[in-house]
Amino acid sequence: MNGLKLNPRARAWLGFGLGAVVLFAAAPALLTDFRLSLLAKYLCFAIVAVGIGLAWGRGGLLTLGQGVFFGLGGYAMAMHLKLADAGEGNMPDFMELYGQLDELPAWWAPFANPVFALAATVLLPMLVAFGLGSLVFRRRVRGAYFAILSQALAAAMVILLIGQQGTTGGTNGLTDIEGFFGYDLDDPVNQRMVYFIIAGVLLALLALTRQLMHSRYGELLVAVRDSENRVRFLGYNPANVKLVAYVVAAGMAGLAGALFVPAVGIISPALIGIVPSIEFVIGVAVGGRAALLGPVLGAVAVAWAKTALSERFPGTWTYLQGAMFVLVVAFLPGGLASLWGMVKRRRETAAPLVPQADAPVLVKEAAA
Amino acid sequence: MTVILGQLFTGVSIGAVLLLIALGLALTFGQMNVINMAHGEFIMAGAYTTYVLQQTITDAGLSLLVALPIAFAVAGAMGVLLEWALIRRLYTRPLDTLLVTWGVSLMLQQLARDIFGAPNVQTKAPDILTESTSLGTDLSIANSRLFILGLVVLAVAALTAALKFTPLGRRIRAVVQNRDLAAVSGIPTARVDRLTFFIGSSLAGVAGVALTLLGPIGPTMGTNIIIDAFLVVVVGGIGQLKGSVIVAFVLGMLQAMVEYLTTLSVAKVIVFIAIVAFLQWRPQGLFTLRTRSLA
Amino acid sequence: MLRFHRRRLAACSVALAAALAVSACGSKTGESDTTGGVTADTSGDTVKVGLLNSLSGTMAISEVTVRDAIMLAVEEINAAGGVLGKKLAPVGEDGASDWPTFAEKAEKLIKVDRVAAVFGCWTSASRKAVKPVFEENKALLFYPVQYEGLEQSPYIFYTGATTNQQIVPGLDYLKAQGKKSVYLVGSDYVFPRTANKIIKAYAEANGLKVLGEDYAPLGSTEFGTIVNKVKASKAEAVFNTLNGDSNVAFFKEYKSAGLTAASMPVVSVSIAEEEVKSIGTQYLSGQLTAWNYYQTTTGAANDKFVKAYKAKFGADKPTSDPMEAAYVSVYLWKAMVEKAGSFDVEKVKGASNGVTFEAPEGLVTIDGATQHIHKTARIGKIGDDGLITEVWNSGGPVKPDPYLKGYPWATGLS
Amino acid sequence: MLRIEGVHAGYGRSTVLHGVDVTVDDGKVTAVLGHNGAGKSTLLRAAIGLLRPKQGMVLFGGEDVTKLAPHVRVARGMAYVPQGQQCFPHLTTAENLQLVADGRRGGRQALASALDLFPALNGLMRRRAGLLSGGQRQQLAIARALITRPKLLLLDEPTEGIQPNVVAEIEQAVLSLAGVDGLSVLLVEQHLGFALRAAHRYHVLESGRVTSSGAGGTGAEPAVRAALTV
Amino acid sequence: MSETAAGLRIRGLRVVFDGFVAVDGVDLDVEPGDIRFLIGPNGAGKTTLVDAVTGLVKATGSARFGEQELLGRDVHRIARLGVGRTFQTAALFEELTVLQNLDIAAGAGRSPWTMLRRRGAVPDDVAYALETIGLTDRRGVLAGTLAHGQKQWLEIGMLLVQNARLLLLDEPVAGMSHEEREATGELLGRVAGDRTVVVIEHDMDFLRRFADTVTVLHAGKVLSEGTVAQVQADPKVQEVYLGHASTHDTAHDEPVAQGAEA
Repeated sequence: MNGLKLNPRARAWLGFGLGAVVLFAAAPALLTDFRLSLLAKYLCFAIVAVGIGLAWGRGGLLTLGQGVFFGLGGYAMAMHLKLADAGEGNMPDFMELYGQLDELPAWWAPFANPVFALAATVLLPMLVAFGLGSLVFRRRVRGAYFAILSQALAAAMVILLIGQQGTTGGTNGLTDIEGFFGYDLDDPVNQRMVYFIIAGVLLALLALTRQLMHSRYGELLVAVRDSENRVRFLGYNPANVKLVAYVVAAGMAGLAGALFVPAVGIISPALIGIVPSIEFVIGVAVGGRAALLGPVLGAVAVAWAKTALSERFPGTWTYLQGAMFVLVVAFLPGGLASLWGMVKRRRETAAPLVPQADAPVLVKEAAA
Repeated sequence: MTVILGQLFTGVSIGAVLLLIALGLALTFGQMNVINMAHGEFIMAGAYTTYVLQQTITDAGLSLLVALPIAFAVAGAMGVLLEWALIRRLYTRPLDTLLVTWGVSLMLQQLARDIFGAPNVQTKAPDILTESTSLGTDLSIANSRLFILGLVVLAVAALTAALKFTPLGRRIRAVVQNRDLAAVSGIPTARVDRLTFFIGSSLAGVAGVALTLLGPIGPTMGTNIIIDAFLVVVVGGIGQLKGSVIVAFVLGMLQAMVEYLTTLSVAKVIVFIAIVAFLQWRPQGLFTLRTRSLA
Repeated sequence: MLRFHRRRLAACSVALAAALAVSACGSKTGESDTTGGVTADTSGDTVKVGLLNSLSGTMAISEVTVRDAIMLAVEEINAAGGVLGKKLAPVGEDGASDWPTFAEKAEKLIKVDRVAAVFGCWTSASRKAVKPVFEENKALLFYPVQYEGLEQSPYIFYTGATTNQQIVPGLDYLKAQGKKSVYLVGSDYVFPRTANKIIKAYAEANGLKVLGEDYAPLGSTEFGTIVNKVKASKAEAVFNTLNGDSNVAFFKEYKSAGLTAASMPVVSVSIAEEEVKSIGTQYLSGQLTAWNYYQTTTGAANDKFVKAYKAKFGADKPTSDPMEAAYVSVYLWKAMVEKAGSFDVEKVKGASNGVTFEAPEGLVTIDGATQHIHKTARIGKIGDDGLITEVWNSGGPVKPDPYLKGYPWATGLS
Repeated sequence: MLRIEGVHAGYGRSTVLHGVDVTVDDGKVTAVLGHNGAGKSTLLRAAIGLLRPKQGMVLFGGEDVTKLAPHVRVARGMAYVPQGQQCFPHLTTAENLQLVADGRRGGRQALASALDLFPALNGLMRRRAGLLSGGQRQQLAIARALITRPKLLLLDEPTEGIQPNVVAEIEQAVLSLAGVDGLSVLLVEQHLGFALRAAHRYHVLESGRVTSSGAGGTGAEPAVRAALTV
Repeated sequence: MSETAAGLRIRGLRVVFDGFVAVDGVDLDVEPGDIRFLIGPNGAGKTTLVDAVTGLVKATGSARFGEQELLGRDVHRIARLGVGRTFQTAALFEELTVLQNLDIAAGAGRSPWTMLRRRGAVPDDVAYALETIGLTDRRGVLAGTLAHGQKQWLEIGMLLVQNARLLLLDEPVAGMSHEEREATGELLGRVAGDRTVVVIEHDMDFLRRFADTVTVLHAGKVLSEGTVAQVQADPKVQEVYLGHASTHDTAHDEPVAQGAEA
């Protein structure tokens, strides 16, 4: 590896090129349609993970409510697709069945417009994140408080969705989605197309996130994570800095949710609640929260492991899953990505990599 | 009128249950800053302890009374094991405790499923606790709820007294206030941490015994209520019990009243909104320990 | 720091490629890519059948016993020589109480394992999630739980009760008992909400007053307020569509509030022997249930079923309606396959109408048009011994009517 | 009694002490002098075990205690009064003291004799320690340390930041303690007069290194002053 | 770099923690160009005073910088008014490089668009600051790996690029070697210019060499104020601070105001 001394920019291009080859050529060639559709699902989780990596790994915001934004994006997309499936002027099947509504609820109507729906998949989660974030960060609610609040948000959102069965599908969620902007999702060719879209979006978001991480804003975000007060004394409002990361992460989760719908054909409260929200974060922790690719790999690895383990050990896989979370988070806080860093550092002593959002105060002297 | 009184009592009893669960968290989260997601599984352990005891002690009343101390010990022992194996390595990373203990809670649920079977199990409550005490014409109060209320009052009193008047309580408070100074005063801080965690976890075991009177006993029984309990501690404020006590009852009341007027789903959502609004006003919770060193 | 990330970018890409390669290697064998339906693999000595239930998560409480009952049927059939001379090889998957996981696992059973049929699912949500998967791949699902009706998929056989085989008889029974008013309590999901709509329509047509309607989120264990409302309503009976854990908390609260089976009976449609066991008879004694089967149901077929079940899983394990329906579903599939003389899905479907089986609940017959089965409705009373004894039955199998087309009061419902 | 040998210590990546040797003889007072930031407090933190040396050894009564936890060192007979009049602010004065006496053989007696040294504390027993004045808190801190009946007392700037009338009392107490029952003292001080009067030996610490040492006593003051104002 | 010179004017500043009066009615005036040293024993309220002025702790009274009242504003708003501070223990972004630290300090007023792009060339003010604090050739290393003295200089550099007009330095030379102290003192001299500088310091040598004026705080109140010589000559100061050891035998007749005194 040492012989391979490329400049950073070339490395980045090489990395993206390699990623593109893997996602666009290798995976479709090697995997069956079923496995490819699973990969599409994992990549959706990976998109969520990229956002969490930014907000948590770089910004120190442990957001345990990404399911909410994933769900908002997913529902926005699914609402449009259900309306499109039903055809102009008709109501989605479940609504007639369970809602017994005479006409489409007013808040559904705009989603018939594809442009509105597509915009909503990203903007709606961002708007909610903006609202909650500006309330919460401004009042300096952080750390564990923020984590628990965001978790409670996920719980509240699930209850709200389930309670409005007639218009949201309740626990069932929105299922049986047949078409995707005119393409029949039953057709494996179209499923493949959805996969390619997801892979492309993932790569694009990685590029965007990389730019964000390496921008001045990215440096500032790390500064806020490590010493919020110091940043404040430099004249910045850390609340705004965090807000940007939180809102961007929410937008990514929303987009992921929107793409998940054509890939899997369902969006339901089961993807929004506390458990899926924690699983998103666990994937990031396993992969490596502060790295760019760590979250992606972690999310894919955790989702893949869940599938593989539960297929092979249907009765006992939860032990293995739990043990994996425990071991990696407790003993390898930098995630799998840090293994690489460790190997490197053993070779050439360099700076430590894994930052701690809650670094202990080392010197505790009395105040003067 | 009777309905309102009935709802008031319902609110109090919801608060009592919340508090019973939050009390342990007030120690482990509030004092030690550990976000223990496996707390719910310690509750489960307490409930299963009651179940196991009833296999040998068939008298419902006696087994319940015996279960209280044994569940205390069982859950406490699990807590100590968890602290020793994992948490002590994570004191500088409070957020990571959340993820690690969540993995632990997954494993404990599966363990319960493998030991006791996936279906819920039942325990027999003493007859008196399945009945109600009548107050006036229409108003009656469930004895099980009264029992839990009594248990909570007892637990809060005992915990407060223990923190205030016992050597261990002094040590726990000392370690929270100034860990280094405690260490150089000859206090084995690591052992105090473990004991604090023991007590916090033990209280979950006691809560588990009490919950057998109200709800199901199964592998996932702990997961439903745990977030609510964390919110109680968050809103109550770190480091002090009285905040959790007040907030538990206020939230219980709020939920009971809103639920009566609307539905349980709406009540839960409104409670959440109320919490966010409250934290706007007091971001550190109802009560905070302010010291100069925090400034 | 920056340099680090760039280097890792390349490294991680390699790792990603490796991960993909591994997952590819691990799964490629035996998978086929056919468009529009996957034919089951029946080439060998055995034929695979899929078992899709939640073994983890909140629904495991209920679904594990269903898995047990399916396994019992499969073993019995294998012991008796299998189906069309082929032994059944069960492939189990864990739906993990998560609807998208159900869909994923269903697809895996169909496409990777190429099973001849899948038995399982419990919640309506999981069924709704897998329905498109089965329809798209033209594969068979046998769904063993009573449900809200209003559905008819060409690739699903419904072996539990639809509404006119459980809810409507339950209401008929209340009416016959002279009850004039009822309070509705249910979990917040599809089945209770739909059931309650049907109940309200029925009530309006039959002079029954609905005094209130309350829903608790799934898994909710806080029933103080709901029971207060029920008590204050002074209804003559309660119709209970709560699911799972919530029943435990509800009945404990109910008893504590001083309400009894004598003063205000509760008719439940989701409490079977298994649930009785986990709630405790001290809270349930005398309450009513509406089902098609009880462990106490008389008949040689049931004696044999109960005996076999207890021998395999333990003398203290009760049998219940969903378990029986799941057990029956395997036998019905066997009968259909044998009638068709083929495992081919379309042929099996074609052979379904009129297939009968001497089930523990009595004779059941498949209605080919709706793919539901004719079942006898039974109202039972919970006894102190934890068993449910029949107090009323419909006299014979009731024809399934998932859309309630035969009930004039139900015209507005579907 | 105490031998600190070649200790390198610091926080995180920065090193504050660069190989310090300091010895405290039985029943004697040794003073460590130096500017703020020279590493005096760090030295004491390493001695009591709040900071693990990156290199070097701490020997107490001939035993290598370098790897022992602070509370074990206290059990061995070391006591430490940190800088800045630290106390447990939300505990009462009585609790601050009782805490240390708890479970200790002769703790009650030790508490009483510690209070004898600072009778002013008797009237403040029910007050929260956080509300005491600096001088009172320092008296409390020293009393607390004495309850463990130490053989060695590590004192970090006991008179800094304290109102003058209390300073005299504290100085008096420290002087009266030294040598009584064989108590040894390692005293960190900025104020030379007091330190040298009390000390048997002194070390001057600068930028993490011992730059000069000598016998104590007021006579040493000019030499030390010279050493400190280079 | 020159704006209207502004001075710091504090009136009746009072900070109370849970009943403990940390700063008890302090009046303080510092003129532009002045290097004011703030001294006093531990617990005298020096750092708390700086905390109050920079918005970190709540205080009553008044603290004006130029025309602007500082009390009651958010920390970052106070900072934007040109108030900068350093901390006892260097508070840098240790995971970022020297250059990145300075760049962030320089950037509070940047547009969102600039923020979202990478830093191209080193901005002039940052380059100037690097030169001033002598870290130009170390700009690429992580701040966490700097030597102690360099960290303090970087902090001062950050104040420079932040374009702070009022500098509040909390023990800038603590733990420094003799040479580093000298260098820091000279740096202060260069930096001061028309800025207003307040330095909390214990080191008397350093004070004598670099202070213009001195304020002595004791128990939350101003005990004495004036030139170095004036303060040194003040017997009250002698007693509480500069060497009670050598004046040990003088009578303790000083009335000490202690709210919590029994």
